[in-house]
Amino acid sequence: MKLTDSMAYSNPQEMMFGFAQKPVTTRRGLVIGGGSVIAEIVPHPRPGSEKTLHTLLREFERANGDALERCVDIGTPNLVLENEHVFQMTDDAHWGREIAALSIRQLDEFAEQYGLKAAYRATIADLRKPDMVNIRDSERTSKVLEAFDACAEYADILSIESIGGKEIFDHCIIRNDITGMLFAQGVLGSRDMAWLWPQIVEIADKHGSIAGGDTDCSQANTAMFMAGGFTGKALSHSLAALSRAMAVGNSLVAYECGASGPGKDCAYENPIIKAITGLPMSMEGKSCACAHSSLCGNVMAAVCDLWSNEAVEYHRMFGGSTSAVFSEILSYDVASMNTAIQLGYQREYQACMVASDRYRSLQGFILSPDNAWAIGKAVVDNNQSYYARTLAAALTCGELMLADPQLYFTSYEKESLAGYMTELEKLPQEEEDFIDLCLHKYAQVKGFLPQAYGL
Amino acid sequence: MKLTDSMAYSNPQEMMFGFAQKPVTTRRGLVIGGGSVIAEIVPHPRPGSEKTLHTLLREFERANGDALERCVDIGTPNLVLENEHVFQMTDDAHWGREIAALSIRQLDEFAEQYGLKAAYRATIADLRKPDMVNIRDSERTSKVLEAFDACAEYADILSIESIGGKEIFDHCIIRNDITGMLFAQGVLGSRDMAWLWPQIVEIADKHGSIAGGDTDCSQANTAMFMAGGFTGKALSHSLAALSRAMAVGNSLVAYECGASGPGKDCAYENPIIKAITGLPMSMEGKSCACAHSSLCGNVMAAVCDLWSNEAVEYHRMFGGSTSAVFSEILSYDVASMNTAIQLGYQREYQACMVASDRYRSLQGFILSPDNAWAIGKAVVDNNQSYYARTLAAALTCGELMLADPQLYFTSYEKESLAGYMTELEKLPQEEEDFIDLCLHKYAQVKGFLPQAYGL
Amino acid sequence: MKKPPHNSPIFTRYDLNVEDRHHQGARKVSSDLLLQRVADSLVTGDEDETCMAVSQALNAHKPLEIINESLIPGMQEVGRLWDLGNYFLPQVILSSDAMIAGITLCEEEMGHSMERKAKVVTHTAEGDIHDIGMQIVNALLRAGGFDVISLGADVPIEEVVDACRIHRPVMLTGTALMTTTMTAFPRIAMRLKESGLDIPFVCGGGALSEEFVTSFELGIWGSDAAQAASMAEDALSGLDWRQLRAKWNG
Amino acid sequence: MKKPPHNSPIFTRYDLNVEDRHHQGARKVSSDLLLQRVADSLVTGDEDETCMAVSQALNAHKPLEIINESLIPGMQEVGRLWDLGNYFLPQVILSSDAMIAGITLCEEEMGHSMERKAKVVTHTAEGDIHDIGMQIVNALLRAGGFDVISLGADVPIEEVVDACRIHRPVMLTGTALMTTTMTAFPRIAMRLKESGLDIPFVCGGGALSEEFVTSFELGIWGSDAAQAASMAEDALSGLDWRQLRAKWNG
Ligand code: B12
Ligand code: B12
Repeated sequence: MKLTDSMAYSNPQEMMFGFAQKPVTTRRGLVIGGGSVIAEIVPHPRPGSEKTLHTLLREFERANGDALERCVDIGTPNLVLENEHVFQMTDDAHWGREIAALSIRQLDEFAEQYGLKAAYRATIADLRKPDMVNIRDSERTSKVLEAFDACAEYADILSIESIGGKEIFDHCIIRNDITGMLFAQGVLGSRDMAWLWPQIVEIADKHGSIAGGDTDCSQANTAMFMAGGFTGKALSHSLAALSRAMAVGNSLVAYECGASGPGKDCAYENPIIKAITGLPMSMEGKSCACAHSSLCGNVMAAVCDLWSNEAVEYHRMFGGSTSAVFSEILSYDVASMNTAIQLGYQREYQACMVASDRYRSLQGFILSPDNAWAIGKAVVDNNQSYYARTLAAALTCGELMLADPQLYFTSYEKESLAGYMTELEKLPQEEEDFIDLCLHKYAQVKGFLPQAYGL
Repeated sequence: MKLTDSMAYSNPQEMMFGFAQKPVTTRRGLVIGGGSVIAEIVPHPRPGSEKTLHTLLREFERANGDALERCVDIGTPNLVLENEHVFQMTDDAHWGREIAALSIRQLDEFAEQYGLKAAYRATIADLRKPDMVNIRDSERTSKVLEAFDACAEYADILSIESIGGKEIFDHCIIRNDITGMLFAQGVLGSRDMAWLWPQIVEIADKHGSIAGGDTDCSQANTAMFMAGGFTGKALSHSLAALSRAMAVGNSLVAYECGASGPGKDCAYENPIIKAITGLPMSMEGKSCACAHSSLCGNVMAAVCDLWSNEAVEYHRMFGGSTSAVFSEILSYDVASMNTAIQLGYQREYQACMVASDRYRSLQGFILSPDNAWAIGKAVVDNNQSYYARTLAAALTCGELMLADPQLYFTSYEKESLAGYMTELEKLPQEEEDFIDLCLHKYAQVKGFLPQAYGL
Repeated sequence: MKKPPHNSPIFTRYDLNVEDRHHQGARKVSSDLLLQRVADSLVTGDEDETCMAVSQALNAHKPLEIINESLIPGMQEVGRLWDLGNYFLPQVILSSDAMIAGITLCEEEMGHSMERKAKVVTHTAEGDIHDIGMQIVNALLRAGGFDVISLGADVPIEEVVDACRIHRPVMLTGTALMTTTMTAFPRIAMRLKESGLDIPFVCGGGALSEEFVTSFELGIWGSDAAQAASMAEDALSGLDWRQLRAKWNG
Repeated sequence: MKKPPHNSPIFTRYDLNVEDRHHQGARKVSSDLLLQRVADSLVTGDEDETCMAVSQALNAHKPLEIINESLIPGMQEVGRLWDLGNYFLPQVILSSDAMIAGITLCEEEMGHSMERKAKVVTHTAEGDIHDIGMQIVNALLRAGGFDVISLGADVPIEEVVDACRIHRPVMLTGTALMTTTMTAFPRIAMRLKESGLDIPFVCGGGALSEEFVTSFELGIWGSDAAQAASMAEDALSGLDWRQLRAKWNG
């Protein structure tokens, strides 16, 4: 398959929240990326509720209902409701289907009764843990695909957080081994998506559902999460930033296989993906603090089309259930963005979001639209191979960080980054050579099965 | 005492978030209203933690610590930490003191270790429920004052949500009786504050603490809360809006008695108070959805100096404790506002906040800076008496709502508002006459004690 | 300051969308003009007018007739409009005030107070002064013809239990808006069980959740004050707490 | 796009504020050059260099000497720098990899494997594939000289209990990052009690709270993988789960 060789946007200034070059319309007529930002609420079931299908249905009925009700109560025009599968919903496709059917019924009731326009995204759980099963050929693999088929009947949008390369990544991330991370994200992850996504797209098309997109959550977010905040000592922030850039080589594959967006919220690489593809993207930032902390809470809104909370466990708060509370917070977040668009102040508003975080952290810096675009450009200019474009993304990311005098580093970060860059620069030209090098270097890693990636 | 007769701001365009005409500096050197917005986080203890002082101390130690840690982790420069007293902390001043002392120790540790600048606000619980005790002369009254004295030793800022007039208000709100609400908020509430606040200010001065301010939460927020959202059937939104306007006559008294701000977060009348006094105000909107829903989540930020979550019960979320999570959400909210100021885009940013809610609801409409200012003007232009200015606030509020063609009403709201207006217009000129009328009309209300208001 | 164009995708006024979806007036309750006038006054919630109408009607009708053929059916109309969503809370409260005033007049005429359906004890939790919810419950229960013994706000557990021992109500209600005060309810329920008082204990208030209330015996969760009267009717008709819970919760 | 002026009150880079607060290098562990070189290679976490240094040292020193006088003290230095906050996690993992490689060489020389301190069983909860936390714990325990039996991710309850029955570890650890999987831990604890295995069960992972873990017998909450080795030391020194909980929790 030919890899993407051009940018959808000829320059970063063209990118704006609420606007995608190729908007997507769901079967319920909700337009995403067509000129306004829409909230994406993600409730998560309470422990224990997964015991039986009955209790889990009841849990989602409550959580979904609270979100929809709150939207009506405060006047939110549109909503995307995402259910991230818990193990049981994918493990038994029947569960996934029943919950998707229920959610759709609820959406339609509210549309009918109030005129609320909404869509439902089903995110299947990727149970194929590489060090436990052959990700291309195992019972879990077929279960994942069955779950897609079951949910596609009802869901407006389909997604997954695929985990190809994870076994190598986990081994390397805690060893500061960027070569291995590049192999995991750029080569293994990409090859897995190239195998998985055509099947998802086919299922989606068959049922008239939308193949949304994927994320490198399993790798880049692990890095971001472990790097943590300013007191974190688990990982260098520069490694997390480079891992983010490398995530593009990976997530981009889903769209090259026919995914049409909206991309998955937790893919912090989405500003880069949007710059390349022009497809609508879901993003998350400050209002997903309920799910995890980040150093880029505002800048992530700069070019988003959907604005999400990632995940919040269903619980009571003084102001209602968490599902209602976060629907309200997201609703007002997007209301101010949409107002900016309506008033013609979107540039100024975007500038505030970006400048809030641009120099707060490395992650925020490289995800600022201009830098995101530049990394994307490096990706499409180096489309000889998955490896080549991922390496280019990492190198460009590093160069951008080193080039801006307003971006400060602790001495540890400075050393680390220098180290990663020299290591990357020493890597072979050709993908085959790199693969040989890695197959040898990581042969001993527990559970690594080259055949599972067609190697 | 002479009532305020002039506006601090000569026009609404001068009002901006982060800027107060009379900034306040805490004993720890935190400047409020001096050119940047600061987050105010309010954690609430879990049920059961109030059983012993030891467990409650532990609870606040965790909640406060999580907030401060998260601020350091994401780079929040400043913070105001508020503890709203639960019954026990005011009932036994020793508890209030110990918790204030603990909080201050935590603040100082973080200032020392990281350079985080923060302040601590102690909000004493007003236990003087008018229909249960003589609010001027009861054991509970002295306990409230003792609690102030105990906390003033340590707290940077003191506040209370006083409840004078509440017995009449509660009786009238559920009977659609605006005359009684005017009596409760404008006359009784004001007279109670005029009695209570000089004592609070004296205590604050004695200890070098700041007498922050009060709120008409007990009345206007009850109305707002009961009116609810677009599906609410408990109360008309126009009555809630008028009650908000009438809250000014009440809350303003605290500042006339020497309170210097920052005002209390839950006082949605604060935009009006700020227009009149020029003092820094704490406000809350979308990010206090954890405490209650509202139809003015964005507009409340338009002229705020502190930005609060009102209250969130301490619990774990995936992203950390609620205290950490909401500190992060508030931090990014204020970061974008402060960025707007730095970029010179604060007008555009403010316009987005206002236009998001201006026509969403009546509450949002009258709290938009221009309308807030106009209501304030009516208040100062009618300073003959508490009654006169409160009536003027209500009438002006009603006229403003009726005058704007872009503000739509359901037929029920239209009728209701018309009804309230005619009722208000029929009221007597003079305060004495109004008081006589009400003393007679509400003589039978359970627990109403005119002497408790010096009547 | 700039304003967004009309009908921009910033918010949707759903209240306007659903407006007069179900518009309906009150139905006629009596062919007798005097009795209908009483009913009308109730529907408009005009207490003074009700008193006048009732005194007039008393010239032509027996007090009990007025109660049964105009006051009660009139109030039922109000309840119906409220259930339909046409009436807002204050309208119901005012009507119930008016009805009670009217009934008082009739009772004076009869020389004895009319038979109430049954006793219900209401209270707000110890340490909690959030009692508006309870006040609404009181009004709606009275409107429903129940004899309401309200213990008020911040009521000690013992006082609640004693009141139940003395009055033997068909139902007990509790309101709590604070998670720190709601803990009184399971303790009350336990004490009632100990005293052999199996009284359905309907608990409501912002702090409560169905999970919490159904986690202790006797407890039934009330999400809306409007349910109180119907729940009391059920209790009166003999449903025990388990049956009430099965019907109203879950 | 506009940029804010430098040092504007938008954010504070606390990481720069506290930088090189406590800057310290590794301390010398041996006066013997060969042994010190081994230690240095550990401190830099260079596995190949460690192997070379060890093979060299083996010409002049007994394997056990090398282990006790350079590998272990060298690793202790690494631990100290990590505790000080000078070292980041990967540096510790790499050093521990290096140490294990070095020890393996010595063991080959000795012809038998060296005495480990004690056995520790680790696992990630049933249904949960979030095992990085566990992997970190494994590395740090090995670095601490413990014999780690890791059952991996998504481990059925029975398997955990059996492993404890067979290996009789001084400590069991569990990692769970999902609130839906952490529920396995109390059940494991119960089954251990039933089998009379009073093994301290240290539970960690993003989903867990101190409240939850200390709500069941045997449970001790671990907030940071770095605690695992010291906790195992305590268990080894004879502290039971109650004493461990008292020391590390609350
Ligand atoms: C108004 C109000 C007050 C007023 C109360 C006036 C009064 N007489 O009630 C005043 C100002 C006095 C007040 C004081 C305080 N308050 Co207050 N208050 C509120 C507020 C804003 C609205 C509550 C209200 O009136 N709701 C409207 C009524 C009608 O709702 P409701 O009672 O729930 O009833 C509805 C249903 O629940 C149901 N229902 C209720 N009871 C029953 C019973 C039956 C049988 C049935 C079927 C149904 C039913 O029917 C009603 C609808 O039809 C809430 C905000 C919130 N999020 O709840 C905070 C809130 C309840 N208060 C709070 C706090 C902390 C306080 C103070 C401690 C603050 C302080 N530091 O001073 C003090 C409390 C002192 C004390 N010991 O009680 C917190 C409680 C936190 C917690 N622990 O849970 C809240 C949640 C605010 C917050 N987000 O922090 N408060
Ligand atoms: C990386 C990640 C993944 C990776 C995991 C890769 C791996 N091998 O671990 C992948 C992509 C596979 C993944 C998958 C899923 N994930 Co995930 N994931 C995360 C993420 C972003 C980071 C977790 C992480 O690696 N943390 C870093 C490690 C080092 O932290 P840690 O394990 O807690 O360990 C630290 C301490 O806890 C302690 N510790 C841990 N164990 C022990 C033991 C002892 C003895 C001691 C002393 C200390 C200790 O030491 C460490 C620090 O030193 C979290 C986000 C979050 N907020 O946690 C979500 C998260 C955990 N995932 C979540 C979900 C829902 C999923 C999926 C279901 C998503 C889906 N629909 O596909 C699937 C799960 C499938 C399954 N059955 O497990 C949710 C869990 C929600 C819940 N129910 O609680 C989270 C919280 C994200 C969210 N906010 O929704 N995920």
